[in-house]
Amino acid sequence: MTRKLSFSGAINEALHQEMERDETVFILGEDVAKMGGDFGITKGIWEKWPNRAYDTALSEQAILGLCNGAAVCGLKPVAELMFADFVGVCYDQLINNAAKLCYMYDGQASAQIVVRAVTGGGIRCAYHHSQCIEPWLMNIPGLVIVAPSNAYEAKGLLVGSIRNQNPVVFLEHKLLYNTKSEVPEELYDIELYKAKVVKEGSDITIVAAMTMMAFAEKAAKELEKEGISVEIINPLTIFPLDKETIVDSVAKTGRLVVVQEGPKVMGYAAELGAMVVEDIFEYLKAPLKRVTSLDVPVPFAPVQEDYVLPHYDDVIKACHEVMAF
Amino acid sequence: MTRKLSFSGAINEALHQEMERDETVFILGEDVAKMGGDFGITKGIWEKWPNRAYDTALSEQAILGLCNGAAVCGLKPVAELMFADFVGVCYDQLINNAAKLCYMYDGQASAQIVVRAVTGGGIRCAYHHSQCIEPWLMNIPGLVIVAPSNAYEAKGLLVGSIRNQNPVVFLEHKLLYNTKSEVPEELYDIELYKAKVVKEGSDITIVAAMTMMAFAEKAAKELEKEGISVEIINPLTIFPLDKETIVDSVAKTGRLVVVQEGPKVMGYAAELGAMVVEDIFEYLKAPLKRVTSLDVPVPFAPVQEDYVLPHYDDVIKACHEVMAF
Amino acid sequence: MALTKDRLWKVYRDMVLIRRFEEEVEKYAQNGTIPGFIHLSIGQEAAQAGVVEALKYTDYKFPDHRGHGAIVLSSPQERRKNCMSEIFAKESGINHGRGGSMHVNDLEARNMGFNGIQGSTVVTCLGTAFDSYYRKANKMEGWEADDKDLDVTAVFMGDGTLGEGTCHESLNMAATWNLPIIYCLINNHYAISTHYTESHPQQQLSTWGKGYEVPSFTVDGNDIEAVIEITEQAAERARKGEGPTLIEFMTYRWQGHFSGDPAAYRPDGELEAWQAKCPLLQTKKKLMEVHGYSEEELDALHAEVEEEIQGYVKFSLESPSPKAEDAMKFVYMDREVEGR
Amino acid sequence: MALTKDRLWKVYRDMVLIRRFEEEVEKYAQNGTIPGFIHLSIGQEAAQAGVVEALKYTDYKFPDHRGHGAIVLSSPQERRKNCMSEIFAKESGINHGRGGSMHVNDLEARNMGFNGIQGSTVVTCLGTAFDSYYRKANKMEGWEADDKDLDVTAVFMGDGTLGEGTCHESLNMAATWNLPIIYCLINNHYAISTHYTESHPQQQLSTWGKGYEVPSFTVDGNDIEAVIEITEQAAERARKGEGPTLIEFMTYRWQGHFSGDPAAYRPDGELEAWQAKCPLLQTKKKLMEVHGYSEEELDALHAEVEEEIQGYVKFSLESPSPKAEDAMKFVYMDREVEGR
Ligand SMILES: Cc1ncc(C[n+]2csc(CCOP(=O)(O)OP(=O)(O)O)c2C)c(N)n1
Ligand SMILES: Cc1ncc(C[n+]2csc(CCOP(=O)(O)OP(=O)(O)O)c2C)c(N)n1
Ligand SMILES: [Mg+2]
Ligand SMILES: [Mg+2]
Repeated sequence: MTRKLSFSGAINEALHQEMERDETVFILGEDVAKMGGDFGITKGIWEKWPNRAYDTALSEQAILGLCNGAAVCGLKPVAELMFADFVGVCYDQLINNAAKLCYMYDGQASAQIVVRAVTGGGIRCAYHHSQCIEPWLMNIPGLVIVAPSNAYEAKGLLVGSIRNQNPVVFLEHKLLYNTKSEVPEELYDIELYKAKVVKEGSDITIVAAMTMMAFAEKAAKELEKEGISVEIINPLTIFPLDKETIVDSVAKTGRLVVVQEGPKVMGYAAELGAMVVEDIFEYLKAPLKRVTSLDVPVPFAPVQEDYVLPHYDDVIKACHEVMAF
Repeated sequence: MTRKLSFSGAINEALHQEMERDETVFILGEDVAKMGGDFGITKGIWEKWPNRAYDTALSEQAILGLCNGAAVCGLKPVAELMFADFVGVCYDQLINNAAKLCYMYDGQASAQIVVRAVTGGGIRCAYHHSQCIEPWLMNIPGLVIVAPSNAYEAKGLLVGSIRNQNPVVFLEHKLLYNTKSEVPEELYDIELYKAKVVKEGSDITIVAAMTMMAFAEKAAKELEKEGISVEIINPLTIFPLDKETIVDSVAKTGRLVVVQEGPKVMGYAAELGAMVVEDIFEYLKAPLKRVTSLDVPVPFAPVQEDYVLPHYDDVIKACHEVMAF
Repeated sequence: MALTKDRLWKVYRDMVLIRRFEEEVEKYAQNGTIPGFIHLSIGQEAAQAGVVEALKYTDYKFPDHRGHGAIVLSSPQERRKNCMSEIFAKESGINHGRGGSMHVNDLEARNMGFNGIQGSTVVTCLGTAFDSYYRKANKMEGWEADDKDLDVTAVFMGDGTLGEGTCHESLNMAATWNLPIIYCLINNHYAISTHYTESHPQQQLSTWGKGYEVPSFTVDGNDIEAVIEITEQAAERARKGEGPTLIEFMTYRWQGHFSGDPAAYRPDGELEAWQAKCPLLQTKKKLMEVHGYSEEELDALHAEVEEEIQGYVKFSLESPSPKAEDAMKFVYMDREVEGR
Repeated sequence: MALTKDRLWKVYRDMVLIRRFEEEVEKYAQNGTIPGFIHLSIGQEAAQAGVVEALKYTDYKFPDHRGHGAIVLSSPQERRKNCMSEIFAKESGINHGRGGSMHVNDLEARNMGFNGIQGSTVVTCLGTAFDSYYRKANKMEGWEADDKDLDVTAVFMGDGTLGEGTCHESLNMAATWNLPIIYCLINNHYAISTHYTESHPQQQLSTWGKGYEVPSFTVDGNDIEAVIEITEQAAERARKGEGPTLIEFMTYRWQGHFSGDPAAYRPDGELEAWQAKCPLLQTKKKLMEVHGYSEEELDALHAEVEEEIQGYVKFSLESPSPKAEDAMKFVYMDREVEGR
């Protein structure tokens, strides 16, 4: 029997175990070493390997630059961005350096780096500490974006990300840190680029990731009672998307509802919608529905943040609408 | 009768005339003053107003930061990014500062700035001087992105952008600089947020912007000969999109082909596709077609760059396919 | 430079106000009334009160994330309670509760607010400094006189924040153009858990400014008289168009990084040593020993501040929350965004 | 420090090679054979040849956008022609023509290439410097010995590029951790049209490095002996773990910013004054006057270089273009991307 472990514990364990196995893996970032991370995710690493955990200055460009250069030499850096929103200040290093290094080096080397980024809203931290950043990066061939929704996935996907030869932005939703699930004690990795069919169904495909998976699962149960059969897909690797799994599912159900935390406009739901209307138009039975945040910065006041973030009821409503179409 | 003017001349004239009219408008950027800009767009301004044209260091964050702060005080900065790709190094100032200032200041002030950015491929300058950046910014409520396709639009839209109260990223495609069209001598502005129906038609809606407009117009003529009636829409303001005009058109034709220079994945064509399958699914007669670049960095070798960028033939092919569906 | 008796009294009151403001904020953050993250400035009152004291109401102030002190002192008396109720996420908040602790701004008072991305305001401040520089150079309305002073911009930035590339771009540009900026580098020794000597090579961070040939100083940030003196000198230079100044204020935050952080990374005794250097305590001593104020007079001051602060708290607690739909306002200045 | 006769002869040949390389590139850029933008380093040969000379083959080199000289000298003899054919966009190019003038890299020779975003390599270089630092600290295979030298990283950056925030973040981190980096600041006086004194506050840009308490020097970048001496000293410190050095090389580019730029922004006579200080001319004079080389010996050297360069050109012209479909390769290391 496997134990239950929290999402944050699972990430911590993945780091410990993979660092034990591979001496080229190291961590760096603001307060990741002596303090063990602002969210406590890197606890115990510096104590075990004082030369493999580096507290840095507030210099995100330097952090990512160092990662890129070190990776080319064969090291495997795992950097932490305390909040994913800070991608803004080191965006160039991600999109014009990490993402293009393999291409620029003509396959002789690549930026095998992991950037762990704490993402999402819900903790009343307003505009600059609450954003979902995946759409900012999804137009950039060469990048990989991974987004676990529970502790089991978090451990396996982080290991898979460290071993992946490309630059991976690993999204950790802050509201998931304390959630628990069964996690094997031994080291394992989950393959990247593969979406997970969380639940099979025949009437509607719901695609959701991270915290939105909870909405999807709850909705599936509720709708099941009404005789609506929902298939749930978790992309896990948000970019590049596992087109085949998603398209096959929608070809089967004919209906697509995407639940996504970030703003609606140009969220990844847009790419999913375009994908199906392009590739399997003839199988579609109903319009796409996107259940998302409203198109505004995330405000501080709890009543306003709650108003802006996606509402569970809207998932149900969207599903009813596509069924009624 | 109006004269013919080049795209670059039209932008230059817009700056001169609007600066004449409004003393709060000024320009800044790398080599924009004494040299008149790397592409010569800001010629003659420093000579006329030496205190209203500023050559800066290579400090894009400082340039945009200064714009944001100055705008709050009531000045109207027009900054130049020599290549739009450099948005990477000042991304944070655009997305987390400019885009959110009005919201953060609760409507008391906003970042009324224009960032002119030289965009697109085709001049054999490889990965970092050839990109289309609009998708990097379209998930950020608060921003405005404007993209003229000819000299007439360039002049009017730049004036409209300077007068617009929000942060505007004004895209200038480098391949358009030498193209000419009729441009009124007097100062005029074109309203933002309004797409232009370039040509009416009934069978297919082609949406295209900037250099891709030429593909659309040529294709429309060619298809007309076969009896296929094409409606062409130029968004002009790429973000926020003029949903109504586009959706109305596709509701009428039932077929959407988007021609977009940047990579396919998460390009703005994705949002257009999602929009129609969400809002007017019942009117769609055929799948979405996206004619775009391939999903790779833009390579240097001419044969490879040409391979990667959108091909005109693919526009025709896409139109035939949606008609045959 | 010693302050006059009255002025020292006034700034002492300012510091007591900050201290009590922060203590109340902490209390309501701890009991869950105030949502979100809170960064407290207890222990750093002198650097905030002193800088604001040295500036004019019309000078631009960019507080940092640990900036409640500078924020509340920048606003006039009648709006200070709204600064607190902003932190409480209330409709009466100075930004209607949409910003909270990290985003309290009062444009009328030229408190330009903070941006949650460290180092961002360090470049935004170039623009406010540029404004009068530009208006004067172009002899715009109200700026025709050759001897008219520029408006000063003061930007607060922590020792950790100095790691950001924006700091370099900003100081480089400000120094090249002689922009009227005071870089107020609050060296409280830590960036979260990281001591400044672990993330910067300099013994004193003011050395950094010298690399730009900018007047750069390190002063005791807990000595309100020293803070005011050096800031006034910097402001004077800035107003006259003589360019920026970098001032490193040595100080210490008593609390952890955020309200609730146990701050286990600090060596034993360090906090106590700094508490002994409390800026309030030092000033109080001077008021009594040098200027002859009595214990009763000080008690009266404390009581007065207490009443004021309790007024803010009551106001904050009693104010209603903002309307949810108001979250849709002002995404754009000139167009609506679709709500629910 | 005067170089030995042989070594000065060798580096003179290196400089002649750069000069002739650049002249040929210019010719084929002007006649349209070479596509894209070309930045030429004519006039700056000493700083490039000298830095490469002072380094080992196994040291990391990050050329800048004006870096053909450092690039071609970094590669071993047999791959130098492939550096040129890369610029010609040919399949035989060292990166199969996908990179061009701005992106010629030879990882085997630890020429790490340029990134078109100015200031980007200035942070990437932290990573190559970190590599041996990390391996040694962790006593990884081959790095067990306490006295083993670190690998040095040299990064070229222009006076204009110093404006980027990355420069600050990089020097700050390198100085804090004592990373083995040499910041080779090529001050050729201009960033496109902007003179360095118009965009930076310092009289000499090396002053900037002093703000980080980093050994910082300004030297005559046209004096190859001075370049080699200072770089060797910096490399020695870096290898021993004593940290980074900043060296400002004063020099001048004879051409405009890019091949074709008329460079109208330069005052009359400035170019001519610098041409009189030509690094090749100076060295040739020394070779003849101090070391007694004859006109004939020098002619022979020039003829030898000429033959070599003509070989590169012929090779470049005759090589076929890459396959169009190869543009799809290596977007990811481990997965294909859909082509046409
Ligand atoms: C770009 C960016 N990086 C990191 C953070 C997270 N962060 C917020 S405050 C802080 C420490 C700041 O330290 P310092 O500047 O010394 O200010 P202090 O907290 O000591 O007042 C960090 C790392 C941030 N908000 N923005
Ligand atoms: C981030 C960024 N900003 C601007 C540019 C455009 N640009 C390329 S080279 C250059 C001037 C560089 O000057 P300097 O560093 O002095 O090098 P030099 O050309 O003199 O060798 C500029 C502005 C760029 N490539 N990247
Ligand atoms: Mg601090
Ligand atoms: Mg230069």
